[in-house]
Amino acid sequence: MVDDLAARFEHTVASEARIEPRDWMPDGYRRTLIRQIAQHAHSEIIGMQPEGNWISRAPSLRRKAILLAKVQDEAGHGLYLYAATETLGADRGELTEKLVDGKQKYSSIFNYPTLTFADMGVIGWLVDGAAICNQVPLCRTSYGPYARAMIRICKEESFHQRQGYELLMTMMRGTLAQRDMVQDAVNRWWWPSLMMFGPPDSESSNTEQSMAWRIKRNTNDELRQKYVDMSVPQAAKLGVTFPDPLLKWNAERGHHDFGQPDWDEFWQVVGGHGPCNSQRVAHRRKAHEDGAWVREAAEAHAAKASARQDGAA
Amino acid sequence: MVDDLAARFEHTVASEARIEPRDWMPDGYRRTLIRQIAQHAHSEIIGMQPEGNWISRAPSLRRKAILLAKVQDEAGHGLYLYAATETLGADRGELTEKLVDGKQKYSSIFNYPTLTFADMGVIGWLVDGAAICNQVPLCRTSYGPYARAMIRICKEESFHQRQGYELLMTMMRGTLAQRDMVQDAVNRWWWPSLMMFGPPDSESSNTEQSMAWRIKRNTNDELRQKYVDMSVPQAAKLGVTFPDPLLKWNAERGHHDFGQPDWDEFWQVVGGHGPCNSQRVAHRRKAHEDGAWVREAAEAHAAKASARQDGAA
Amino acid sequence: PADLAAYCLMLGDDALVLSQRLAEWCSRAPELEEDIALANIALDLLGQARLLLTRAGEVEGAGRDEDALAYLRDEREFRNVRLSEIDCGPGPGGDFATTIVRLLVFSSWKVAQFSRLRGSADPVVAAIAAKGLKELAYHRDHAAQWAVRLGDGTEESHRRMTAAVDRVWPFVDELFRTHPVEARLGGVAVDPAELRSEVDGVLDAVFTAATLTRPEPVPTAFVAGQAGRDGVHTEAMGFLVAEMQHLHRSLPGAVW
Amino acid sequence: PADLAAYCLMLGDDALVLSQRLAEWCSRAPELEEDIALANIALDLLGQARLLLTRAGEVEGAGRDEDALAYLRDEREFRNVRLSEIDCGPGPGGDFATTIVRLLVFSSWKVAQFSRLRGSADPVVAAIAAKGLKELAYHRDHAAQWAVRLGDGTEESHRRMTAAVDRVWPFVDELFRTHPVEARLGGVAVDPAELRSEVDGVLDAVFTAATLTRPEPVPTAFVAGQAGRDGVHTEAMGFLVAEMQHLHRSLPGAVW
Repeated sequence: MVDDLAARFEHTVASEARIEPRDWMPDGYRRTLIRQIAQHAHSEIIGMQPEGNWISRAPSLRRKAILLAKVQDEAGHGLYLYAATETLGADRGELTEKLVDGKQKYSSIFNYPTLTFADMGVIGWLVDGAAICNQVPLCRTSYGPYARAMIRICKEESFHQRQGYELLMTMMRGTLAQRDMVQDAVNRWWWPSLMMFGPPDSESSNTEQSMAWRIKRNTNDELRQKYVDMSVPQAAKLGVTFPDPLLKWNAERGHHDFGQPDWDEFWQVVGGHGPCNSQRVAHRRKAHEDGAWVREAAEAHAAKASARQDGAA
Repeated sequence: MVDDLAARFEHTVASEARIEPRDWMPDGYRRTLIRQIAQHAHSEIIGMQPEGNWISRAPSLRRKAILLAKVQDEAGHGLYLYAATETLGADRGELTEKLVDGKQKYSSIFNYPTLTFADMGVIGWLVDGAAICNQVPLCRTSYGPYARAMIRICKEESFHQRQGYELLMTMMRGTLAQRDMVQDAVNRWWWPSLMMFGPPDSESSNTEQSMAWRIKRNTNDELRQKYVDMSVPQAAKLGVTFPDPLLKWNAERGHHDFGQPDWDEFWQVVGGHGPCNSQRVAHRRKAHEDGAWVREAAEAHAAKASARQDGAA
Repeated sequence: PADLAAYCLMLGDDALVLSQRLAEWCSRAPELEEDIALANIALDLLGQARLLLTRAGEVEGAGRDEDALAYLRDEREFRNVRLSEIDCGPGPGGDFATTIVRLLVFSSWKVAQFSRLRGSADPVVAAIAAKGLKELAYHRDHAAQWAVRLGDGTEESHRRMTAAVDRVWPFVDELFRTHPVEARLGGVAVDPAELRSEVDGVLDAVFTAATLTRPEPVPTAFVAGQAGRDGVHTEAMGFLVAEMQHLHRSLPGAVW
Repeated sequence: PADLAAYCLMLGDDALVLSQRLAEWCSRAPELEEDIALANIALDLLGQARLLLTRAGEVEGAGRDEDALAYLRDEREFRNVRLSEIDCGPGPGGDFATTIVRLLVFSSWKVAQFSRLRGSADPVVAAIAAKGLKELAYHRDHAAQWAVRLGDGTEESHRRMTAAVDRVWPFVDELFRTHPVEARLGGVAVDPAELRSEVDGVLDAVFTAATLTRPEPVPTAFVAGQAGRDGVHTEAMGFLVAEMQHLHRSLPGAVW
């Protein structure tokens, strides 16, 4: 019986069809998916902070509106993704507890500080760009609700990426100080954005099973190469350079050669000692704890209201 | 016996000599003094807030240093004055409780907001100026510790007043925007500073006994007139006007005629509904409550340390 | 036209400043759904502010656009009521209850104002009001739902709502004071004194459902007759303006 | 001279930014005596900052005075260590314990630095160091006394001190990292790496008396090798700078 189910599951996955919530699935698949989707959801939620940091100081009302709407979209992405984990039997409250207790991770990129408004553009262009590279393949991932969430998210992310790039274009047409600000932001975010694809394949674990299950579809290095190839012409068009002396076109490979990020810094940040790790988690924990009385009151009121309705009925 | 003591007290006061802490004094004298000095102490402490409001935003480092030192002096004045109440048997902790519970008052002027940096100058010139007018006579008040505290305080207040006036002079020599800022601040603070002398004598109570005890030495209207006469030439020198169409020199009286402040506004503010009353008291209460654990820890540590010393001895 | 420009600034600053305050909740709300809702409300108000400031600049005719008005005026030139600027949280200035009570009062008042402004003799103001009214009615309903949930929720939430009402109420009376500019703009502007009974009615209904007591407004003193509409604000306003404007002012001539 | 100017900015910004933070306590301290003491320390640091920024401007030779340097640089141009800028309270960013732990670490480090700088080849820096050293030693002793009182006070104060150490410690390692400017300025500057054992000794003694455990510094990551000394700050810094500079920037050409 289980063998039948397992065979059907394998077949569905191998034929690039979708697993749906009511279908049988192996426990490992379920657990891996919950962890992966939850981390993605957490990343959206924590990712609100570095950009939220500039809403109150946005330099024009139009940019303020764009930024606020973008951060709001991230909250929305978090919601879809938590909903996807719930189709797998996870509990959003528990996942949130794991986040605020530091027991589940989120994308390390959000442990870097946003220091100027140009960072808003560069996060759109480079960070959202890297996220899209990572996520586009997941639109064809084997788990239906996740794939559908990713389709919607990728669409919105592309929109954000264009907005970020447009901000940078505008700034590059502005004053010298603005152009310097853009280049400075690119210098600070380039390496962390390369780190978003994870460690080199040689040091990455767990990839094989995830590839087989079609919940990961490319290796870290493949995606990183694709991202670099995509970003170089965009940088040229913008008029900025990447802070990598080794970066150059390799006609033979048909790809760009490039240097390696500082993997020590990467592991330091992953290990909880990035520039903003404690701040990000403390911020989320505070919001969660400060809101506890509100959530309790809403529940208490709902219970009262339904008791009154029962009484009236 | 008590008659003897009372007679000696009356004689001391009438001869303009000083009553000292160990001398006999009537209960009413003690109570009135404690209340008056405490209110004065509270005013110094609450008065730190409207000026403290601009320390972080002071427009030059020199002005930042001057302002910080001034607010620090106000804390010092508060300390001397609380110490004077302690010579009368009052407890500083209890007086603080009365302040933060809204049971004792402080000078109503501090319930107005400071809206521009020119307010720092105008508070020095007009508000400290009015305070000095009120306080100079108290340097000869009958209670020794109070009189000595007032001498020291008046000296420092005069220094602050000169600094405030100097800031305004500098600003008046600056840009048009700065001159407008000074005039605007004068417009906002002139009437409240006239209110600092209290309601018109016709509506003021309790004055007679305090005059006899030499803890009040002039009527409200006398001091207000003196203040107006003093301030008019200073305003002319500065190049600003007071927002009072009735203000003009009366050669016959040898004094300036002037209009009346909006006494309804005055009573509204005294009654607790000024622009900043709740804010000021809440600010002080929060500082007091947030500091409770520190004061407790300091006591606990002192007790431990002295126990250790006793054990060692 | 000076009066009309001033009036548009009053309306625009009300929206701009409250939008700035609500956006402070971004990433700090009690739950994700509410983070989204508060951001939505802040966005609506920001949209209204942009239209109104743009209109103020057009009428003024001195070439100031929405950004010049938002970023290059000093605190004393902002014309919003003090209710929109006070710090109602997040942070030590308030909490979610205070934010809800302020939003409830503000949006109930604005609904009454904007529903009349749809008939303004200024066609642009009338159009902005017609569009904004739907948004504001949603804001009011959202705040009312929370007020009921929190007022009639737990003991703690009821206590917090009571404290929130105490915090907000001193700034309510100002909403209904007629400013000389409003008095002179009959047909274009709405006299806020006329809004009182409608707003009281709405608040009474919500407070009853929320098992809360609506206090009578005890007015907070003006300064020689001036308050928010004359640029005489609370001390919180200067910090809000400093944070909002610093970057814009730091890069004169920049293009965004 | 570019290096010397940069070095004076580093030292000056350390003092300026911590002074700004400490002045936030004004009217908010746990008792009046401490309000006065913290204001005093803030004033001392402000005085040091003014001398050092003035020296930086002289050496640079581009006509910038202390105010041009304090008010017209952007966040990315400030050279202070991150320890001086983090929010240690009052307010939700910290509490009195956090303020004391930061002050203890900062002033112990500065005492070690300034005592060596008295022998700097730059006579102005040497003179500023000689004058500042006495002040800093007082700050350190004041912080140490509080650290002992609070560490060895009540259960709550001990708990708060432990949390304060956790909050502050990630920013300690940066204090001892040699910056290229410092490396190039032998004889003029002090190599901060040399200060570590002296500072550790002071902190060990205080922590022991305070019944606290001194953690090993776990460095907070730099950004591609850069941190406070290169203008790569924490996110708190931008808000501090905005508040500090807004008025000055709002009135170009004004005289104060």
